Amino acid sequence: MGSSGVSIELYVLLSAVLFIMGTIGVLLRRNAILVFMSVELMLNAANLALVAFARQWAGGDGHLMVFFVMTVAAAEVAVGLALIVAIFRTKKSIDIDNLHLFKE
Amino acid sequence: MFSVPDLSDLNAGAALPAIFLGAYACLLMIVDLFIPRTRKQITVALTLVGLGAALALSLLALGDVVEFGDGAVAFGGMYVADRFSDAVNVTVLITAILGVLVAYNYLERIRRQRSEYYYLLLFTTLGVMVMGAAGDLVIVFVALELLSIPLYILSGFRWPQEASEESALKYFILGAFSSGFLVYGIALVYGATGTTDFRALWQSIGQIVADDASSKYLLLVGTGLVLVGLGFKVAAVPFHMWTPDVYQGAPTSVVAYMSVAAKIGGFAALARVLGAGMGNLTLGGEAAAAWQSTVWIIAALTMILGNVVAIVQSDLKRLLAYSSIAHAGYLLIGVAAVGTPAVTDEAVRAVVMYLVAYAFTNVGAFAVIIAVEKDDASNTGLDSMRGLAARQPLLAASMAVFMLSLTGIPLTAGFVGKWFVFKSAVAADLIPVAVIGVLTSLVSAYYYLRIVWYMYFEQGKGEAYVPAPLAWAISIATVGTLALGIFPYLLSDLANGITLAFGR
Amino acid sequence: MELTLFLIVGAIAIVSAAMMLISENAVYSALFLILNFACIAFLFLMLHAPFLAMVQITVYAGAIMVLFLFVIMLLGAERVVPGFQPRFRWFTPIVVVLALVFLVIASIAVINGEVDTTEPRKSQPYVRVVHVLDGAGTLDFYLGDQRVAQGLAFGQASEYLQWRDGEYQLTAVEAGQDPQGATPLLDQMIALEKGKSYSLTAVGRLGEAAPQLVTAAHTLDYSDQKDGLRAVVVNALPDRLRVDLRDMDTNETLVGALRYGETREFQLSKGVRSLALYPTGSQRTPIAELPEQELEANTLVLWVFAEQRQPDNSFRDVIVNLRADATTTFGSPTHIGRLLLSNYVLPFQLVGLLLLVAMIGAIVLTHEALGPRPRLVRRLANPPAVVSQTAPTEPSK
Amino acid sequence: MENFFNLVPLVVLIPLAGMLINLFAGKHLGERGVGIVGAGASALTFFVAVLLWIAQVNTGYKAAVVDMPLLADWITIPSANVTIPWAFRVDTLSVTMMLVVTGVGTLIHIYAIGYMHGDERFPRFFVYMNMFLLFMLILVTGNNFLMMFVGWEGVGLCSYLLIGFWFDKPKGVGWRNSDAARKAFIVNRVGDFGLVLGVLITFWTFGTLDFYHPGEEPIAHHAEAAEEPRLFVPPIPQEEKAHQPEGPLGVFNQAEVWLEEGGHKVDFGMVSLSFETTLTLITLLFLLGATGKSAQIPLFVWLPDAMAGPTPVSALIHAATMVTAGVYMMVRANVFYHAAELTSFVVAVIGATTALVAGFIAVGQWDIKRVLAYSTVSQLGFMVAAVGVGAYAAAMFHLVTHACFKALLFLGSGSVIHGMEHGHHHVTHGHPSHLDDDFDPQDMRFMGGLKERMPVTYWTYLFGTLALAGIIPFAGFWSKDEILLDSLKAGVNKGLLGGYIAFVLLLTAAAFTAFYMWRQVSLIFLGKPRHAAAAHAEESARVMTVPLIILAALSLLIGFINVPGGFPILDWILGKHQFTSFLEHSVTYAHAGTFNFLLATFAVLLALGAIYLARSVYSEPVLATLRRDPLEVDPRTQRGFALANAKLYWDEFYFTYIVYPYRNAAYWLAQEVDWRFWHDYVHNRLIRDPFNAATAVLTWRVDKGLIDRAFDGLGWLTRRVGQRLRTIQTGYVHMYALSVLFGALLVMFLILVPLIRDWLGL
Repeated sequence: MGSSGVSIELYVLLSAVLFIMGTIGVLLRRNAILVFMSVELMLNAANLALVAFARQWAGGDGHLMVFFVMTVAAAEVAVGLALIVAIFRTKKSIDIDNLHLFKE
Repeated sequence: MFSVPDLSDLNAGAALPAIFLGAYACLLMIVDLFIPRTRKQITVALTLVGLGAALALSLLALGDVVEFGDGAVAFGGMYVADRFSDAVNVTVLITAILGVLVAYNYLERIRRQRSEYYYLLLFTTLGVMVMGAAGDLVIVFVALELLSIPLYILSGFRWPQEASEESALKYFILGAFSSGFLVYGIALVYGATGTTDFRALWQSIGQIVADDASSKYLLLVGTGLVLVGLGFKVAAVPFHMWTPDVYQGAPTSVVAYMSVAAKIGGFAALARVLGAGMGNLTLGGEAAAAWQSTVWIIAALTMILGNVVAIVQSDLKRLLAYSSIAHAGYLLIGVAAVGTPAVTDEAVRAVVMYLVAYAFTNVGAFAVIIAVEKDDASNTGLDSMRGLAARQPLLAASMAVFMLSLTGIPLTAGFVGKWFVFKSAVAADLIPVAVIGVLTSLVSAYYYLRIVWYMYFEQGKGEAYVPAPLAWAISIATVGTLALGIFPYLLSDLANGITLAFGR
Repeated sequence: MELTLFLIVGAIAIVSAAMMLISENAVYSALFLILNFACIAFLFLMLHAPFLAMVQITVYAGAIMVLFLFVIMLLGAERVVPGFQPRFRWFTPIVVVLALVFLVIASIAVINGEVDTTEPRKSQPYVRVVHVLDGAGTLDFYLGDQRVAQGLAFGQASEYLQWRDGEYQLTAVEAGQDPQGATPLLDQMIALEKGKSYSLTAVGRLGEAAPQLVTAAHTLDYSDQKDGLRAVVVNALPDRLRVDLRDMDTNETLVGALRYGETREFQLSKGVRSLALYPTGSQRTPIAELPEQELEANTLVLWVFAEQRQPDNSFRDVIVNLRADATTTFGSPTHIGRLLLSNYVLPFQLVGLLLLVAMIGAIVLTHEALGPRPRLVRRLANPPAVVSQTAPTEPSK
Repeated sequence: MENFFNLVPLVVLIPLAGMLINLFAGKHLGERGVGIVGAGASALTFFVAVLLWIAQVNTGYKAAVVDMPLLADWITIPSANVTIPWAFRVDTLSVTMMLVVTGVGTLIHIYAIGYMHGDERFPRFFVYMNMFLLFMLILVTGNNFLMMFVGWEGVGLCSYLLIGFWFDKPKGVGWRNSDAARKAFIVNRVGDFGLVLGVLITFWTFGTLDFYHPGEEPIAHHAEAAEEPRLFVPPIPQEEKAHQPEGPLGVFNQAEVWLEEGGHKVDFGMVSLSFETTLTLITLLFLLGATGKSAQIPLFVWLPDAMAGPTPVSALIHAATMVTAGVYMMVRANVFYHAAELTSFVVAVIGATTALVAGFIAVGQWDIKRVLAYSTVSQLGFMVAAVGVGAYAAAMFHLVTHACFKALLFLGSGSVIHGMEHGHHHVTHGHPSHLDDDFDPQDMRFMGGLKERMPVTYWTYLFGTLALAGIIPFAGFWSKDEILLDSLKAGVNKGLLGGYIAFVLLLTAAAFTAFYMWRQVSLIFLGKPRHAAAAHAEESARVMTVPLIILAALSLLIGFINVPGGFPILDWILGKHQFTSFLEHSVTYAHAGTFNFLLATFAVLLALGAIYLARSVYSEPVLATLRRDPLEVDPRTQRGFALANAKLYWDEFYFTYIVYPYRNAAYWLAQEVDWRFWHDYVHNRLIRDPFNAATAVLTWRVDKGLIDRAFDGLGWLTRRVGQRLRTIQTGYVHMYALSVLFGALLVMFLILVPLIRDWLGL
């Protein structure tokens, strides 16, 4: 357990930057696949923060949380991509701005 | 802590109803392979048997007849089998039974009679049950996903119908987006406290509060983001926008179940996280928790927006979507009251009672919509209610009961729920928000009673098809709504035992 | 050096994320995202999380992203959607502004979050109490005014409990008695420090040798040696001034001249051993023996030499043998594996179910044969409305 | 005798049983069966009420609290130490109300058998009527505010259902009925809101909602209570007064104790109010509830429209019972009102003003039932004003007498309408070409001369009219006189401004009452028939006329239960203030008035004068050719009549200033706030426009082609805005995601507010 030489704070700040970039991706990209990828980026940023905090607290709980986030992400991706495939068949488009059947 | 515990040390018995349901669902998947396509009613019957058995187990636990396991804590603190979780189990299992009953003929009619529907429903029910027993933020997250992902799939169950697909994709994208916030919030809370376990969290927060340590910033921002994730699930304003679109597009039988189950899960998690994990997060020497004001402001916004916008809706499903947003607001009042330590118990009970009342009423209302809906998903407008009383007097009477209950008229379950929630809010010094609650529920009378009006006092075709399972579901819901309204002590007696095992 | 490395990797991560966001071609985006994940995996390594780094590469960058690429290619979707043109021109600036506000708030929280360290925070001390107080029945132990052990019998130890550091009064009373009211059998101040573990052993004999507390501070950290283990011995024999502990097979003296009330920590190599206790200087008859037993690597053993009162009021000297596992190095596969199979077994099962659900979902949503199927011979209840309903009188918008 | 008290659950259970029987078996019972069940349930309940009354008398007027079987722990939360049982209170006040509700109710049920004969939904009508009895009895027998509220809401619901009972009548009529029902419901919700808030605050203040706990006797601590000695029961001895019951007190006794102690504060979290202020707040909120249910200014507008319902409904619900619920509630809470002087003043003014305004409007109405409706509003105003001046017993007395004669008048009007319809049917029978679309059986312009055709109706109606006008010795004289005297006394003896105001307004209103009632009698019964239908009208069936006769007798006699002390001879024969002393056992501040010969004479002369005036205006020759009202023609009274006929433009006022703005606000909130605000305002105005403005300025400055570019830019901008406004209201996922992000920021901001405050040093 040598000294890492880098403050935990920097890791967490980096994670915040990545998280925000993921958020921006979700909000701005119109391609549904890209939107999912941005969500993955957000989850990864959260993972980075968790690992950094786990380092700080020298505890295993953070690592386990990361493990579960990864697994859940895998499950989400499977369902999400299936949905995209389904909607592509119907609409021949995966532009999420084309999803506006409901108006009020 | 330093040795790998034997599985029997985990006190897994305490989680028996949930474990049973999970195992049963897996088994059912295998058994279903051997059931021919044309005889899927067997699968439905088996699903109902499983849910009924789990309900029986939960009732035994709730009534203290049998004690499964040893004490409340199971799985090393991950699962908390206290009265609260028992009550959540019972509520969601009743909802699931009603959900299966309303789905069977509906799926038949829309030609989607697939047994996957029923397993997915079992899994999402399991998600809610675990959520209600969460003792750790990890469980909150995992159970939330186990609750949500099947619902995303079910929303899209009617593909290639565009509306269904679209609602599923919207729900999914926004759900994944908001669970990103949830995870980041959990990360920040973990960073501030070094733990995700509610008991340790409580201690750790106590220390931060006592020292007035500056890590409270991290903690508060983390708490806020966790609220975002859970607020999305319960459709609180301003995270509500998905609700009308999803409710309108998804198959109605899914919406009937989802509108209640997701709320039960979300509010159970809110009560757990805020009540048992962060109830002592008090700053500046105040008695109430720091998140209380946030929650009640959100509650006020939710009630006002939900009720006001519902007034101008012309589609029943959309109207009930806004109505469910409004009810999330009333429930959030109860959650806000949890933040005052002296009324935590009372508020948690109020939330549970409201959920029970809401479960019967709302599933019932959607069941009526299923009855009038055409096979091509049309005829869900308000017009479909015109003159229903003439053709279908019993159906119309049930719908009238549900509408009165949603309005909160005395002698219906909805009144009892509202009464307790408002009372807890008054006890927690949240008088303004109680006043807003009373005012907005007066406003809500307008659009609920308009439906009653259409049914009874206007001419129209008012067609409906009520096959036996649907009729059963509607009858159960009606009887439940009325029984709870007329004999509220049935509910309040049970509720009196409800406590959160941790959190004081 | 490390800082430089961090800055370089972090910069690559940010740039690759940005490139992912602005690439018109979805395939490029996916590739940039893989690069980003690789950077994060590298950062995981720097944060002493080797296992997660490995999972990140194999599962995320490997499996999940391949799935993404596969679907992009399958749909031919790499260019079908306008990449970065939101429908409203004002939308982009708003998003950027809100995102920046979010970032500022999060940064303020982090900077105030007391995480500006490079070292892991020392954990709060772990404490356990051991009862070898001769002549006493079962005991309750209190640290400060909180109970640490209840109804502890002779020769037993409590669980390790995590405690806040500081000075505490440790009192022992007979089981079930009120610590305020009763005269404590033992009453001693102790100081607990962060990052250490304590075995607090109550020794002595009622009535004769004053009961006292032997505080053995040791560490529970994983040993650097693969086959080594830690041993802590405590002499709790009031009548024996000095004792030696020897390995009976090799006749090696492991501990020499241990006084009453003293404690000592030493390293041992793993293996099968049988031990015996002799008065210092004498080699003939052991006072007490510990039968042959296997000592495992990376455990902590506590041997307390104590006298046990027999039913006829005579004494017999015994070696109380207590063992505990060392904490494993954090972040290692072993560590995570152990946690997964102990405390985290419930979420582990749940995500298993979740993957199952995802599988069902993927099938249900895409399998052609599961789409709408021919109508069975059933009564069609509500035929589709042919004529559209009359216009609602309520204004719908 | 005390065992009789245990019968009280029956007053709820019998109507419930009647309702259920008719609900499930109504179709098979036939009209006769349904009528017997419905009216029988009501009669049985009356019988129970009589038994309870006897028990009251024989036990020395002891109040009893009886739990409903099965519902004793109606709402119980042990942890919070809250118990709200479903408990009935039998005391003199609730017994009075029970007798009125069931007694008048029974007669009206019987009458309805005849009146509703042939209606296709005959059973449903009796289901609703019994349901109404059920809720009304819950309202008056409950021992806590929550039960009262349950009944309150329940009668509102029944009223709504019954007003809209004929929603399916052809053309405009059905719509009018349903609109009236909705109007009643909505207006009442406004009042209910006040009541709910009042109950919540009461609960907050006292920690209970029970009026009195079992075994607790009302205590009166105020000095005034001692000043005005009770009439027949010796006041509670001094030493007993000091004795306070053990354990927690019901709200009223608790209020007395706190008032006696003085200086009690009520903590509302953010603010802490003195107990007296709290009481004022509670009573004002209750008053809001009462203005809704008892149709007072400003919420009276629903009652005249409610006459769209069948006439028995008007008689039972909208004249005799339900509308008096507000008065009952205030009398029940007399301890509160007695202590809250400000509220009492407001109550007196509102009541008296309502009495006058409604009396004035009644003069200008043509519809026979509308006149009676405004008359009801006016008489309710008398009762409310009585509460305001502290004459609680007088208010209750007037409630009882009014129930009798107003039910009589309504039933009489129903009989007239019936007769007119019969006549009209007779006239048009076999003459389908006989076009007579203008004909309205309720319009008094088509009547006239019915005295000969319908003698029983005429004579009973005359009794009712004289009672309402306050002519001695009819019932109205006694009760109205007591209210007038009490308000004058409140002004003179206690120096209350409200008393003077009430006295003047009420006296004027009394004159109007006599005038419009005689106008009505003249138009309906006197002169010659002005329409063929009136000429062929026929007397109603026995089942309808017998209740009329009974009620007419009651209108004459019921006033004698409370002959004031000092009235010559009669007070010696009948006893003084019987009714008041009966009430005194449960209404702490009930006090008897005295008799003032001068005032009584003046009031009677005033009424007679008004009748004389009416007689001269609506003389025989005028009546013979009546097309327009003489008052309408006469230039002196023209404008006044127009105002009265247009109901003082009260509805228009509401529509212009409340209903439309409210509806617009709802739409505004829905469209503007939810869509425009999120999507347009926040995004466009707050963020996009400044952004665009900023960029525009930049281009301006930076770019060389200054003005051209600017105009081009503006044109482009307007086009874009137009496009956006059109496309914006769609379900874009991005919008929703943005809303989530915005929400995240909002939540973060809200949760950090305390820390931000610390930072800024606030």
